[in-house]
Amino acid sequence: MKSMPSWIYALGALIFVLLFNAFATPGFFEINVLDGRLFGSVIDILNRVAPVALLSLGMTLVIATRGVDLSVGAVMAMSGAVAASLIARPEGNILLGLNFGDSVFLIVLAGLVTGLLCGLFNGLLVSRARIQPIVATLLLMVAGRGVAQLISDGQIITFSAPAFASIARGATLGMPNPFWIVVLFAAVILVLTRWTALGLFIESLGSNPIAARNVGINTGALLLFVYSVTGVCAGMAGMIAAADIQGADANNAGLYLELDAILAVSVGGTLLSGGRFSLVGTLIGAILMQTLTTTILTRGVAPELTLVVKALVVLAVCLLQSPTFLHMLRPKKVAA
Amino acid sequence: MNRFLSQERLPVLITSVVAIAMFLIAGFKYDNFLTLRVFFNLFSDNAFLGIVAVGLTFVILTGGIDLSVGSMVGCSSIMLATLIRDSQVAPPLAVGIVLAFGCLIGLTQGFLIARFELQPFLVTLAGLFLCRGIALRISQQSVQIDHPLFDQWASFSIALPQKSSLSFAALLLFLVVGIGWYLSRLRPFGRAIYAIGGNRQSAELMGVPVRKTLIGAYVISGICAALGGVVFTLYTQSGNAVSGTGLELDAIAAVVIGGTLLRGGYGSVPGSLLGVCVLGIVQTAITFDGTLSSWWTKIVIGVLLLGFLLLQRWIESAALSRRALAPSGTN
Amino acid sequence: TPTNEAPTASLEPTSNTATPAEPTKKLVIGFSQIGAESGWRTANTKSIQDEAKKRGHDLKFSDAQGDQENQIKAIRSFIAQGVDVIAFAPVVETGWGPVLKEAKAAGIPVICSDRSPTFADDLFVTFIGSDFVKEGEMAAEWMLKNVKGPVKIAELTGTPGSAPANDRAAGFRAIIKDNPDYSIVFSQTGEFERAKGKAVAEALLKGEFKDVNVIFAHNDDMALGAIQAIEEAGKVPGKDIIIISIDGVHDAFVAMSEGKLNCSVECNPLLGPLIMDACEKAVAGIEQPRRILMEDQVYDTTNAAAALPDRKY
Amino acid sequence: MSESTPLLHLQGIDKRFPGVHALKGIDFELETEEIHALLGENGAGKSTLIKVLTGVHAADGGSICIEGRQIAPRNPNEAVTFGISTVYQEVNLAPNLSVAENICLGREPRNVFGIDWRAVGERTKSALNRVGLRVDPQRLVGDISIAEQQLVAIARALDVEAKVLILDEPTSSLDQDEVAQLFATLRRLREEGMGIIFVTHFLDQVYEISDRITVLRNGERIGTFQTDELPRIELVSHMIGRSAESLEHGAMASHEVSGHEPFLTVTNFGKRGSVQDLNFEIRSGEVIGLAGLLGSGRTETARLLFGIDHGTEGGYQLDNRSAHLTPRSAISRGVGLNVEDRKAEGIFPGLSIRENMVVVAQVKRRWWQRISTAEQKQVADEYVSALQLQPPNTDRNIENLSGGNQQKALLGRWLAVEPRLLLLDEPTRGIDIGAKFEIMALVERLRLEGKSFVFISSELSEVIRVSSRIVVLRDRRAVTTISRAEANEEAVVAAIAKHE
Ligand SMILES: Nc1ncnc2c1ncn2[C@@H]1O[C@H](COP(=O)(O)OP(=O)(O)OP(=O)(O)O)[C@@H](O)[C@H]1O
Ligand SMILES: Nc1ncnc2c1ncn2[C@@H]1O[C@H](COP(=O)(O)OP(=O)(O)OP(=O)(O)O)[C@@H](O)[C@H]1O
Ligand SMILES: [Mg+2]
Ligand SMILES: [Mg+2]
Repeated sequence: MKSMPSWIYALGALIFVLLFNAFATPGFFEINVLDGRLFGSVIDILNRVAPVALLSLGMTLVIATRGVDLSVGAVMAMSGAVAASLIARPEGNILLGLNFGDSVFLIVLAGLVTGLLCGLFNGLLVSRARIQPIVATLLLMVAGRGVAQLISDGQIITFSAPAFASIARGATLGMPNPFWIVVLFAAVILVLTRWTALGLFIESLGSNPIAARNVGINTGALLLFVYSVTGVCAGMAGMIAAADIQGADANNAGLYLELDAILAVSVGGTLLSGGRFSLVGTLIGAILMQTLTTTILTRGVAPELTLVVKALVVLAVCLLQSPTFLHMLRPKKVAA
Repeated sequence: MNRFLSQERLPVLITSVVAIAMFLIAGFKYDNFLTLRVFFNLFSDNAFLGIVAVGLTFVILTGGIDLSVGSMVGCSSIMLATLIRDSQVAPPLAVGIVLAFGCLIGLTQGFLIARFELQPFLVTLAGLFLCRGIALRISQQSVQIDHPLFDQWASFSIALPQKSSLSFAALLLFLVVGIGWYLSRLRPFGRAIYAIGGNRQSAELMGVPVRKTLIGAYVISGICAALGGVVFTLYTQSGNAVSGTGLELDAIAAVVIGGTLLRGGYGSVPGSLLGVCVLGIVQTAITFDGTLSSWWTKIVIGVLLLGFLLLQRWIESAALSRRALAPSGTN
Repeated sequence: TPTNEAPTASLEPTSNTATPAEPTKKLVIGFSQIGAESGWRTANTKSIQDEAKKRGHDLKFSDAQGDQENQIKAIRSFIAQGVDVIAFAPVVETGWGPVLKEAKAAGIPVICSDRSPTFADDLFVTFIGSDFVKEGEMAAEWMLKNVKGPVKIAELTGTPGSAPANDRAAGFRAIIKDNPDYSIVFSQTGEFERAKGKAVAEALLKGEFKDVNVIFAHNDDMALGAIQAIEEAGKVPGKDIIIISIDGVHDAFVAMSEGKLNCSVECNPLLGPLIMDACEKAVAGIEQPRRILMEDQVYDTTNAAAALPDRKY
Repeated sequence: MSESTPLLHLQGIDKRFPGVHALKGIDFELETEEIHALLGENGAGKSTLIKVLTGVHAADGGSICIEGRQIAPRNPNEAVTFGISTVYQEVNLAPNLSVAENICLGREPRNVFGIDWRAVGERTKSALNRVGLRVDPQRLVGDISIAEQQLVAIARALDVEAKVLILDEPTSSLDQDEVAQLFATLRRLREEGMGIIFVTHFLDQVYEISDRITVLRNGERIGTFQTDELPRIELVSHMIGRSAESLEHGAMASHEVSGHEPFLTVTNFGKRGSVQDLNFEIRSGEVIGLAGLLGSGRTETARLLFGIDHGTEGGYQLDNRSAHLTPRSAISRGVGLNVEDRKAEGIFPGLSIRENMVVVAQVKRRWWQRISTAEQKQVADEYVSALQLQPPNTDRNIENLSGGNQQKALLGRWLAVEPRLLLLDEPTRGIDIGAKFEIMALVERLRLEGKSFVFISSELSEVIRVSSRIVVLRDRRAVTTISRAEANEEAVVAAIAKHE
């Protein structure tokens, strides 16, 4: 007996929202070609979802270990600020000592390394200092944005660097680059976790940390690994956000995105209590959340209703994932 | 085996020692810091946070979490203000309505979590969005309250030496902490909360009314959050839909600093009050210093919290390992 | 020059005309800032800090991270600390009565900047800042003058519930409400952010209202985001869609001089000198006007290029 | 049977879990003044029947009557109000509350202020006395040993007025004295008119205390028998569904040790505040039995040898090199530990049986060389059939296995990596007789292949049966070593009990 995948309800909800749009939002599925790239609401969704999708890919692993990473939004701000500083090199910037010229490669690398360092910091706090993940990452959530503002001196660092901006604004094979970046990251993480034993180890650790240690799993290193992956993902997301507006907004980049990422993960069927995880589910969850957002934006719904709609969708998907609830819905068997 | 240094009291003890040390250090560094006025301000200024934290403590003790408390504060604040100003409802009745609303939200969240075994993080995250949405729907403008009785409440205070005073809000805070302590220590309900946090399946098999208790915890949290909103409204004599943004994180930090484990089962209500004081001391000290830029403020708060948590962890592990060694002292 | 209720036209207010009270005395000034949520705010903070340093005052700066309760706590801390004068930029208009009464009881004068607290008129010495409603009105007036109707307007609003968002929306609507040719068909929040502004505009350009003629953004950042979205949609910002915004930050001037942004109503953050003047006078007990308003000027493609080199923020 | 209405009467109880028909129309009767043993192999459905009876699970069919009145308890608390008090399999207490709080949880005596802590203390004292447990009532339950926890759980069940007392494997961690004390209490309760349902895998105990026996197999009731009319051999064959002789084939007579050089030597090894003075060596092909009373430090020894806890004193040499092991390095050097507390420290709930079984092999193989799913299936199936794990579908969640079958899966986890030395801490706890013999036979077979074991069990007969030598622990010190030749129950008991 094969059980249904945990993300089936997220997929159902996604199809529902898309159907709604097909009937209620004119032109939602229209796709045009403009300058050799596809252009339309659906493409927008796949483009806009990139930062949250990246965050939630990493977040999936962290959540599978019973953790949570609240700092990803702040990490986005930091990596964006680092990248923008290296490109724009504004006067008095504390990163003026580093000159990477126009090398997009080195600048992206610097952003990723920023994310990696943050991830390692979180990982050390969780695995070494044994601080509970919510609190440990809360520290960087608060302080990290401070660091980002420190780097950018509280200003939006704007730049004009077409090569770097193409990370977010360019297109390859008709699809926007952020889409491909997500595909790349998802593929790498999928291979890392499912073609090696890391996935099993992560699920074991999340399922029973004591038992995991007792069977010789290096839990400390594993925690470092998952938080680092999340950090790197957040670093990339930060650069997409910066490239998108050709500027690093330390105050607002990634603000509250950690919540969206957590929602995407759990709507995608990974339990916050750790253990089993599903990367595919996470991607579906992220796309669902973004489809909702895009729908709401396109239809010009009042912002406070956006919050309410989000809340209701989350609750609906959660309820549908609850075995108890489904059991209640099912008609009672008549006792013989 | 020293019951005094139990897993429940040790963190509270550590937190109090560190809090006192911080207070003294800041007192030596800044003029006028070591005064009763600053000390009592801690309670008056953080009353709403403290009340919210007490409610949240119950939820966290069950191993759950309530992210909706911050929005609940905003929601109850704007609701109270519009009730009094626009609907001309008498303040006591308006407060009652607001508390009932908090109770209702808590009940709904608790029901979903207990009955359908949904994850608290998600349900209350939805609650966070929902309450904020409702609050903004009620009014996006902030609403000033001009009502004699309400003014009287807001300006009531007990004068104490050195120009210090305890406000109505602070007294309410002490009352809530007292009730919280009583509920958690001296009522079977409180023991049930701890038992569920220790091991939910076991609690169920031991006949603890798990669902009812869980719902109770979220109801308490909802009511406390609503009351926090009322106190906030007293504090500012106005309602504002966006107030309390991010407050849930402060409250969680306070509860954790106060020695309550997020996985549930261990911790105490007075500990959370202490956690609130620690946050208050840090904030006051930074204001007294007054040289930190916006970003350095964030970084310094982060670093201080980090230092605090590491210290707490370090002392705890040292004390616990000493305790583990204790029996060998006899032979 | 700042005057009573009479807006000044000066870009860089100086304190030459008013005699600084006892320039030798060093003051301890407590300043509670809202936060560091935007470049505008950072410029505002910097102006105040620089001016205090220049005049040798001891500035106790406190950042409230966007929360009213933090501001109230900070002000109460200032009172406990016994500063000479308190200045603050209230995050909302309401809710300052109790704490300002305390300051008054402690004999510490209070100066407000940025937005003025309601129902507390006797509790602060003076207000220094801009008028958000006026800014919204000016934006609408520019539109009535320069854009021929009938016009469909899309509004990118600021953070829901914040004073600038509320006031700018109200001011803008007050002007166009009698003119049936101008109607707001779409209103969505971009939360004062460039990225969100871009995302909203992107969605707008694909939806039901893709044929809007005017975008009115509550701040420049959202407008700049919207410009990018318009370009990416293959339209010409400033021509196909007229863009009006508020703040007048440096990047907005660049965009105006390139013709991509049509109009930006200035909202000057450089309040440092005025605030320091007011603090000194308040401590010295010198009578001063209740409201000191900055004259907010309207810039558009015609005069932006000329003003660009002088922009400080 | 009896013409009067029975105290408790179950009729046609049916229960299905996804994929398992756990109870197939069970009928069951319990009289007053009766101790009724409920027996069956692992997974037979004993615990499920009890959980249905006490409202933990809802039945899919059938009826429950107590004193002729039909009841349908929806939760354990309701069951208590109907007069049914239960100790469930696997200790179920709140580890973060004190012993006293656990005993009174949910029914705290109150006064005007709330909980009457004085009365709680008194009730706890008398409840603990009844089971003969001497433990500080203020200690947290998480801090006391599993055996003590088990007694606390029983004390709790006895703390209420009940007509029916249900004990699901209450004695799995108890030593002989404690069992005797418990039985004395049970007999007294029987005389007072109570009906008691008693689940155990210890046949001696069944014959010692029970009046009647009901045997379940594969969710079906095989029959109910008068205990004194049912020979052991017959009982066992009812339980396992085949003749009992077939079990004994693996039993050992002689015990040749193949090894020569000791490959593990511990000298004065110990940890401050924990076990001390461990002195023994293990050769390949040897089984070292650890015997001792509850809390004598057997579990701690095993944890120390496996590197979960770290020694602070003395030496630990593996292959003549001194070693500082962590579980990881221990595994890579061929040492394994099957933990005592399988629920808290052993299984990975939520993961499949297969994954639970291959995880150690995977750790050994390194993370970048994933064991393919096909290979995983092969390994798991091999040990599922070797250990006769039920049900054999390894894709199922391990949580759905009965307690004994979970234990088998964990054993399989270690056997799959063929360790040189396997530390077995209570491997037979909660396992039915058939499986017990299988495990002991397996140990003997592997021993002959040159593997070594440390074998910990509360059942002395088992320890004596499998061990090459027995190390006796007392008060967390190794006091003597008894060779196989001298080993018999009296000698070991004497060594355990000796006063110095
Ligand atoms: N919650 C559950 N979900 C699914 N299957 C279950 C569940 N609980 C028990 N089972 C299945 O029901 C059957 C009976 O299990 P039960 O625990 O009653 O056995 P038992 O007789 O108590 O065995 P043991 O002696 O090993 O404890 C087993 O096949 C088990 O796998
Ligand atoms: N976490 C703990 N904290 C305090 N004391 C403990 C703890 N764990 C065990 N002990 C004590 O250490 C002693 C040795 O325990 P251990 O579990 O090693 O005994 P054992 O011989 O294996 O008995 P058991 O039959 O319970 O497994 C006991 O007195 C026990 O109460
Ligand atoms: Mg069982
Ligand atoms: Mg043991």
